[in-house]
Amino acid sequence: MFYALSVVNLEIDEIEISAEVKDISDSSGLSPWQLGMRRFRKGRLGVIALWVVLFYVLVAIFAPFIVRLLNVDPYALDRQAINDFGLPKGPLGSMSWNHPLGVEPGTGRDILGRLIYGTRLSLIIGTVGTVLSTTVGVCLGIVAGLRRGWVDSLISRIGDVALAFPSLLLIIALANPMTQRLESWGVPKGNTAKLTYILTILTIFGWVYMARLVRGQVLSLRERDFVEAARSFGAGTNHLVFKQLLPNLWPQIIIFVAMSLPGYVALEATLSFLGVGFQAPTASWGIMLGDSVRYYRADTAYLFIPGGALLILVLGFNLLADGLRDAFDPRSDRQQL
Amino acid sequence: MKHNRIIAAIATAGIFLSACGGSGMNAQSGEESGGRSASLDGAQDGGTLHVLTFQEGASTLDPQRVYTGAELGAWGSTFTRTLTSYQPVAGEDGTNLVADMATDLGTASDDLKTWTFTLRDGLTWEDGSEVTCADIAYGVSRTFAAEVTAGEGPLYALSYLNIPEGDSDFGSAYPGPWLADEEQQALFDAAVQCDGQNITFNLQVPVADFNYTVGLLAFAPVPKDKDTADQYGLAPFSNGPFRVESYEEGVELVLVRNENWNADSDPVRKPLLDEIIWQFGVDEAVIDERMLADAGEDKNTIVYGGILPENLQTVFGDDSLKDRRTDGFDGFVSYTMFNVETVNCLEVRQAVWLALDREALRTAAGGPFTGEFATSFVAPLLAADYEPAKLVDGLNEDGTANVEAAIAMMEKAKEACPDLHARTTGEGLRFDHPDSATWQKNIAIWIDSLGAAGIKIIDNPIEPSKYYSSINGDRGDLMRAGWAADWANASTVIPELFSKDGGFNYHNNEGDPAFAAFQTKVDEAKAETDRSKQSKLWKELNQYVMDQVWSIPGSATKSQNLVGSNVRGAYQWKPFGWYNLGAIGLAG
Amino acid sequence: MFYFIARRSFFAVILLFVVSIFTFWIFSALPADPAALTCGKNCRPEVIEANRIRLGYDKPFIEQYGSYMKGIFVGRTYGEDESGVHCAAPSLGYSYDRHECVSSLVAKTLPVTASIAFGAFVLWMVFGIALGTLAALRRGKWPDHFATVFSVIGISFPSFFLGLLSVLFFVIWTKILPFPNYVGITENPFEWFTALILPWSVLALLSASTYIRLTRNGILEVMNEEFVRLGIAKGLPRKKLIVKYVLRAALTPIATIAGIDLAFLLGGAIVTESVFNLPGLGKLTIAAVVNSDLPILVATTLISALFIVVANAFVDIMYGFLDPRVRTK
Amino acid sequence: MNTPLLSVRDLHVNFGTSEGDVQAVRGVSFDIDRGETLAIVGESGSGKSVTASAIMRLNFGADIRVSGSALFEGKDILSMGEEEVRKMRGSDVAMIFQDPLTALNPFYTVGNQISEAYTIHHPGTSKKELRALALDAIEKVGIPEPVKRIKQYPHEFSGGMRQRIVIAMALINQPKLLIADEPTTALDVTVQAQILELIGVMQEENGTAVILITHDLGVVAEVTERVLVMYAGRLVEKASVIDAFASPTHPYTRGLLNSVKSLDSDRHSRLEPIPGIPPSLIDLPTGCPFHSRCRYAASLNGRCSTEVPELKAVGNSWSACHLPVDLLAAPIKESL
Repeated sequence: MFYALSVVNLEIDEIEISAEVKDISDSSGLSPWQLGMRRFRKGRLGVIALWVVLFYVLVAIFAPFIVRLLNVDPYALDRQAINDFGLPKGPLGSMSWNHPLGVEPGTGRDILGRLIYGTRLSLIIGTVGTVLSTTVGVCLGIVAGLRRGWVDSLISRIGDVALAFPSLLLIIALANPMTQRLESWGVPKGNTAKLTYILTILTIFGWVYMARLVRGQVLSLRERDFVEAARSFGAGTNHLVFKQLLPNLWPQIIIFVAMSLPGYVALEATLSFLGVGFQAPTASWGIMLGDSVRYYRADTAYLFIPGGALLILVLGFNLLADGLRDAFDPRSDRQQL
Repeated sequence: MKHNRIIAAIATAGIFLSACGGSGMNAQSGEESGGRSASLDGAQDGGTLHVLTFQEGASTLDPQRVYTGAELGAWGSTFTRTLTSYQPVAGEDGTNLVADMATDLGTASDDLKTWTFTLRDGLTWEDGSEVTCADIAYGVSRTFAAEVTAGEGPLYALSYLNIPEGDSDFGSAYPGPWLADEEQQALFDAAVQCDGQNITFNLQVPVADFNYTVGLLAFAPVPKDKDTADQYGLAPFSNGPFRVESYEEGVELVLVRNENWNADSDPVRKPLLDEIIWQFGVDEAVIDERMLADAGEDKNTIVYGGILPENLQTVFGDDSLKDRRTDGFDGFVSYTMFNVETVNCLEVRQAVWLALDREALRTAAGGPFTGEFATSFVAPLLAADYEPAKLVDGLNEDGTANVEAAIAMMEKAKEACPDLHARTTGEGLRFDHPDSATWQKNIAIWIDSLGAAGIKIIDNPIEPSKYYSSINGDRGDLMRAGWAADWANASTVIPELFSKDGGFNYHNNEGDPAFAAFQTKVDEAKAETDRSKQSKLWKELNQYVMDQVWSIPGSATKSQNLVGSNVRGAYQWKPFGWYNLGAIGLAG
Repeated sequence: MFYFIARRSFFAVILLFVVSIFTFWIFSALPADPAALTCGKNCRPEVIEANRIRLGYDKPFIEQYGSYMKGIFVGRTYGEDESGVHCAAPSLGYSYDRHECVSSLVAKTLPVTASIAFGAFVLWMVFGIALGTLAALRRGKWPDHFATVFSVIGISFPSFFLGLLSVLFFVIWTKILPFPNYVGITENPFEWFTALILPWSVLALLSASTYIRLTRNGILEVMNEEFVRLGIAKGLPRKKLIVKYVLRAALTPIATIAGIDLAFLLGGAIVTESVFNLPGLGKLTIAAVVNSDLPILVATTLISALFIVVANAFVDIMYGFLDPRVRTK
Repeated sequence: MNTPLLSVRDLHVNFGTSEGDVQAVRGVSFDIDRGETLAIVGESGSGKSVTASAIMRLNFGADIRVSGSALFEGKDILSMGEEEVRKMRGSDVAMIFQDPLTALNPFYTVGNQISEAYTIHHPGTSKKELRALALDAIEKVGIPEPVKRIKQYPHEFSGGMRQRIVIAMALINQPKLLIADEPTTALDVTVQAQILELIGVMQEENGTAVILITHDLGVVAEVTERVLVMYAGRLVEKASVIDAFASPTHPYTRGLLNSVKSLDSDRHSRLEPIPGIPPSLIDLPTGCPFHSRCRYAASLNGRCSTEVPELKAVGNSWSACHLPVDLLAAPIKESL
């Protein structure tokens, strides 16, 4: 008697414990997305980080409202809060009910108000920068993966070139002249042009990793049965991309976005610190930090407040990214020697 | 850390102040001379002096390019001697002109168009060779070489020497020593003649104080065979008591004693130190911290760049620092220029002035220590030509805004110049300023205080390094600036800032109805040989400018410094607004 | 293998060529007029024009690129009359702002950056790999928790903020360290060391955070590999298993990432050099940005790109030596 | 009667995950004699691989609990010290894994890895001797040109060749027990037979006992003597191969066999997949784990969903089912 291979229920049994667990969970009939979210909710730190980040986002969105509610106008000068030498009168940068986080030396502008408005700039750069570079990366990655051939080569080579540049150096070096160039092209002068510049150059340097990741995924996905099957049914490229490929790429994209965000958020501050950031009267964390350095002996609170706000936000994003990665990339659930 | 915030704003210029103003000092910030550290008591021979600065480097060491007050004094007292220089003493006498390489203060012809100086015997370069008249002539000729000196230094050689106009880059017939053919060189050689130890300057205009002019380093000698053109500033050849051992921007400048300097030929300099080390790019906060701590090497240290506003209270509140600190006018006046062509309405200009909260601006900069509200474009230390002008009616003396007066003035402007009034209250006036941390705050104050009177401001920050080249071309409605006299005559102030040929006139004011009368009077004042009559004219012209509000005066600025406890002879040298570097000694 | 090296090197050269053309093009297309910046306050348009010709900015872009490239190999003289300045090969341009050949500026600043980069590199590799390994081997125990917390905080710290805090704490408040004042290692090794210890630590702490994660995750991943299980099933002693099986496999890819990170740093630790006032390539770059000194910016961009491209090629080739799968394919 | 080589009693393996506690193995007991071949079959997640790992003490992880006993030559592996286990691994008990492609260390030559397997348990062996041993081992498993091949790296070998190398490595210390965890699953069909044959030959040569873990009933039929069938972490049937195939007693075993095509039958028998899916090991159903898929469960008035069935003798086999013995022993063709 000689039996052939099994047909239906018996599949390759994976040794990996986590894989078995995955199989078990798969049996619950949840999509990878739902599964990931379920796992994410179980990671306490990730959830806390999410709330922290959400808090910042809400603060940014409702900045004008919050500022009015708390009566902390970021642009109003308060001569009474500073002494004749321009330094905050009270301790800790003149913290008081009127100015919960103290005032800016020199002008007496409210630090809390400026902090709240500064959240906007940092988050705009962080989110828009990430969304742009991710979108471009995903699109180019899909195109490269689907088209292959010379299109793929071209995109990959352009990526090589982009990665060969020292990005931070170029961002700094081109900041002023490129901003002027944008202004000469009709982009509104000042911070709009600067923002446009920063977002553009972040995209130029930021898309490559995402594109490579997506291209790899697409190449391996297209070998998989369901894509082949869809093809054999005559599915169009659109259907393929939006119904078949993208849903499978979501976890990767989410993780990538979460990991890129913190770096971009901190960038605004770094640029302003190096003197190529935004311009007054915009309230920005970077401007505050750059300014605070001049006062860090007499008004240490002024350095720590925007620095702390920045650190907490970046930390929040990083923990969120960790949480998402652990949730969507179960390989991180591993064994121990 | 600070390099990005340096304001390239204050015009760099040597200053000469004939008298020390004690006027109008307020209680919080009295003039302080530096006490023990200003005298040479206990100073010994030798030692290494350290100079800390947040700046990334010297602006230049090239004598024909340097135009910064402190640097003119520092290089002049150490490695670049000129025909004349200033008496190396504290106080008023520091502004006395003395013969340096020349045997006396020079001889002028009756028409003041020919000046002759005789060189001392025994003048030497750092390699022991003799400093000749030809070296001085060559040095002066370098100013003409636009492709090398690029107009960074003062251009008096161009405007004074009797060389016809021509098609060189500076508009002279003489294009400098490198590009000149024999014919062109002959033009220069005729203007600057050498005869043994005598050097004669032939001028195209009468200049009564040309012997002050030759005290500028632009008239210093350069040995032709050592000239490295554009790179000369990296290693200039010394004829003074110190020589440049090494210079690296962003790192340090090391000056050591020049063994070939002949003390007998130099009646001015009495060097004590062995070595002077400038350390560049040190964080300002760290500098203050080190100076306050006064430990180790920092006892032998002086600072170039002042004290951070946040530390002024500490420094001046502590009596134990009395012997180490100085506080005084630095000779500059800061001001805000109107583009008179676009803001062609006196009422609007006056309204802006009335509405501006100068007190808030000064507080933002650090309060009364940073200066006093200016009442003249001539600094108070230039006592001969200084006289507080009568300012616009209604201006608050404490510097705060007079909003009601400003609003009333705007009402008048509405009738006098409805178009400009509409633009001022609608779109707003464009304000050009260097983009710096200080100005990010200043502009907020401008916007806030003018806004109270209904005047709008369009903020136009410009990269600091490009500020002057930018407003040279495209000018806004308002531009900030600062200026100090080149020597003790308001001829280096009022005409420079407001007249037709003024090298620093950004006002576009030639079309103003009031301009013609002004220019006539300036010409008259320049030609006036009677110094007291001339002073009177300068004072009247200052009042005239104030009345026209072509510019809004800001502050007559002051600077404060703290030196290490071993430092001696570090006095504020009036002509340059900083120490006489070469005269400093160390105790203990 | 030879073919592989040749191919990789050729690719690197092509990449460098493209990068250099692109760099040159973007800087020459900028609205910043390098000639205008050569002029002082008393500037006249004629002076700008003269200097434009002198520095070659009047020529078409391709010609400028050509003379620049030629200058790298044979040197170049700026200006035609006697006041012209000669920069010996490799000439990287002339900084009119600093009155120096860019190559000599680079020669002065590169050793500083190299000191920072290599010191920090050694520190962060040792620290990052040690802590990462410990965390992976003690997974779920306190070393792992410590490493995780440490690395997430480290990654989150903006470098300039950490730099400022370290100066504030070690230099200004506690005065444990003197303010970094760089001197060459040949001049005074001790001062060199004390000047760099803080910047090294700050850079190392930040990068180590990444390497802790890379190492930890790499090791955990390798531990899950079948060949490691087989190693255990063979009865390999733990120590041998970790070194020969786990670390060898986990650290090989990390070594390659490290090579590229080092190259990025060699192009100028911009933020660190600014915070600690170290006269390296990064600070040269920042000063050039402030002064709009384009020749320096072109040169530092090219040098950084060179480091990155060379490091990439080098790392690929090294990978061939380290991993037999690449070598013998 | 001799004591068995390995005697597993009441083995439980639990591991905690973020989803909850996974009960991978629940009370498995079996014996294996010297030289005997035993198969453990079951679907994915049935706990068969976990059982094998537990015998080798290869289960690790943050939160894993193993209980019960596994007496190897009278000594309990599960309570041995680390060093003792290490010495046992590879010398007394060897293991072959499923995927030969990843089982070899890619950074070292196969010669290195084979001789390493020997020298771990025989320290101080000379290099020359090791080389000779490795050559011999490689030759024995049928790899041509051994002199050249031992200097090569794993990626230069095909999957089948690599599995041969793994086998050579496993047998170089002449172990008393070989655990082969799906040794052929990842290989081509033609290679599978060769590898199984090789295991058989080597087993005979060395007198090694083999535990063969597989989901492949074909393999079971070919090489083993006794079969353990696992379902959801439990043993559901213990039988000789002949009994298991000829007269399977447990409904699950019957279902398994029904879902496999018989090659020797002339007619095309209809394939009958078992309806439903295996239960989650985290959220196990009460009673018999198979009851939700069992077509007889309804006939027992809910007993299957409340009471866990114990193994009971059914003829020569043992079966864990609540159905009466006579029904379980009934021939397969009858319409149960």
